[in-house]
Amino acid sequence: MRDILVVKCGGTAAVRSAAVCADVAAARRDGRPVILVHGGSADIDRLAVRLGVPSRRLVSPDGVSTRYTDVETLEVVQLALAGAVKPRLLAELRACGVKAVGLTGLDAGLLVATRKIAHRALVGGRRVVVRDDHSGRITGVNEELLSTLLSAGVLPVVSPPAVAEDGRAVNTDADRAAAAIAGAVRASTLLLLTGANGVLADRDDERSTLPVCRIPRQGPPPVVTGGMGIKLIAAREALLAGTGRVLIADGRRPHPVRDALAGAC
Amino acid sequence: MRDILVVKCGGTAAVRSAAVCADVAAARRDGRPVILVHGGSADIDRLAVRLGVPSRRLVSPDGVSTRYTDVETLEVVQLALAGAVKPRLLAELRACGVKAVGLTGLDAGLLVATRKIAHRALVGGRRVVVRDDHSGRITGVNEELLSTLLSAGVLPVVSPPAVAEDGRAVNTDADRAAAAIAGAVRASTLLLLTGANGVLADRDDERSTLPVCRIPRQGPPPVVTGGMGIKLIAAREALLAGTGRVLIADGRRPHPVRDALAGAC
Amino acid sequence: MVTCPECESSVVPAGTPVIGEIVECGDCATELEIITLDPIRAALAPEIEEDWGE
Amino acid sequence: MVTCPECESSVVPAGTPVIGEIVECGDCATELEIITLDPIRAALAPEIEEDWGE
Ligand SMILES: [Zn+2]
Ligand SMILES: [Zn+2]
Repeated sequence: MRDILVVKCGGTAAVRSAAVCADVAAARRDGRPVILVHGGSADIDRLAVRLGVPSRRLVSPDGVSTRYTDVETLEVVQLALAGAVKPRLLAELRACGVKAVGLTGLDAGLLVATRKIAHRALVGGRRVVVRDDHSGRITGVNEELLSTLLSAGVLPVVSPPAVAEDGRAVNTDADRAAAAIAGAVRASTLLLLTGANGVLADRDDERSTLPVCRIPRQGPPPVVTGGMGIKLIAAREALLAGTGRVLIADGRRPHPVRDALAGAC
Repeated sequence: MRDILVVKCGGTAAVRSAAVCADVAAARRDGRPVILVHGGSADIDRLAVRLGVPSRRLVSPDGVSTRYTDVETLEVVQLALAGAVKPRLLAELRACGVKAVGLTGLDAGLLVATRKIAHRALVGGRRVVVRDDHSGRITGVNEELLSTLLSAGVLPVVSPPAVAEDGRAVNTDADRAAAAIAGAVRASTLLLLTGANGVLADRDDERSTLPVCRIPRQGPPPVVTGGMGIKLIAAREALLAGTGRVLIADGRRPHPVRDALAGAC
Repeated sequence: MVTCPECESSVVPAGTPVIGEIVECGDCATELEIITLDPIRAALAPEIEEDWGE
Repeated sequence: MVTCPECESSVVPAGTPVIGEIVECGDCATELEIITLDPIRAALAPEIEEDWGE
């Protein structure tokens, strides 16, 4: 399988998912194998409100904020991603004439993760040990399933959760899931779409886009503001795993994928 | 692909889904290609209550009761089936060592349906024309997707909704979805598991199980009580489409699939 | 009270009609569907292929 | 007030402690995790591999 493109489409309202689907479908129709990875924070938050489940954040000692995924939140994550976001993307891709199949990490062990049993985090300004969080780090990808589908001309649409060795669902960051997938299938390009103008040198200046962002092999990435830290970590993981290149680009444009592949960002 | 088994597992609490998964996994491990089809009425009803969406029934002039699927209910159906029931089945199958992939009719056009624009129904004792119901009849199955997965050793786990020609989701009866699938893949056996002791001659006598139930090619089936009418319609559709045989058996037993295949019911 | 589009008889629904309700013309037995309530109007009820168990 | 399992000093959490809270022993700088509140007890806080951005 040659020249695989992995596109990660953010879950915020700013990223135009219909435009992403249209571009992805065009690439697919040109014969390029494509995998679409998605999150869905806006849908998760909305459903959590409707179900009366509080949305909480964990702030790690290094300042990164992630979703506090207790058992009830994990249920909401699964409902929203598999039951709301994914059907919408499948319908949009179908309208563009593309055969797409929705998957989470639970499908045939697509994304295997190790749950992190304990986190250190800041909760309400206090340093605490959190033990009821169901999130973790991806340790394996069922590359065979993806290859089978790509060979059959099907476009996989993938999201968290992943599955732990004990068979339970584990939430995981969708950018890093996309990175693990890109590495596993040896993608030529991983495109991370975001609600910003790419990686900014100055977060308050939309025109300060970095044409190239170098990331050290270890330690904190050079830019950490506005959720960009995790994207750069994901980019590093993808590159170290053998992905050809990683693009971080604006998902708010009318042609987010086409423009990013053409060099705009 | 030889000797395909399609098992439909009901969505009520009475049917033991863990036992079904264990039996299905055993058949799979013996090398038999299996497709599992599921509904999820208990989960749909529970989620509808949590979301404050009223569960209503449509009673057709011939007395058959089905879910009144307005737009809000359709959303609940999708959330519950794809986001709650299916992950649970996938986890149970994984625990039995089987690679299973969850699908709805929206995946690569797996189940294409024609939405019935208008129904005649009894609502609150009155005869009315219902136009906001999103349900319909299956007109096509993407048999190729199922074959691709079965050939790769994957067990497809399928549920409604289906997709209409306009790309929107359409609710559909899970028994009839199983029948359409069994016909499309030329299954040797379609097994419909139920919360009763098979097809009963007398609904009040659990021992009145019919060893064989003959169904006329057209018109009402011989038994219509307790939801059995739709199962027999589904059985007829499966047989007319080329399924080898249809078994309707008790899903409450400790080994529902194994026992049914061995002739118990 | 609605007027039957077939025979122009007056048809009086029993009780308070609801949107979508099917009423039958007493004169020509045509089935009418209540389309609006205020003012109350009716049209021919659609012929629907009866699909046993759909 | 809890007793440090390392040096047996008394450690007084600031304000009302919560389950899971990490407090540091003033004498030996060991990190303790509040395990129960009534009675208040603490154990060594787990060493956790810090994974940037996990
Ligand atoms: Zn008339
Ligand atoms: Zn001490």
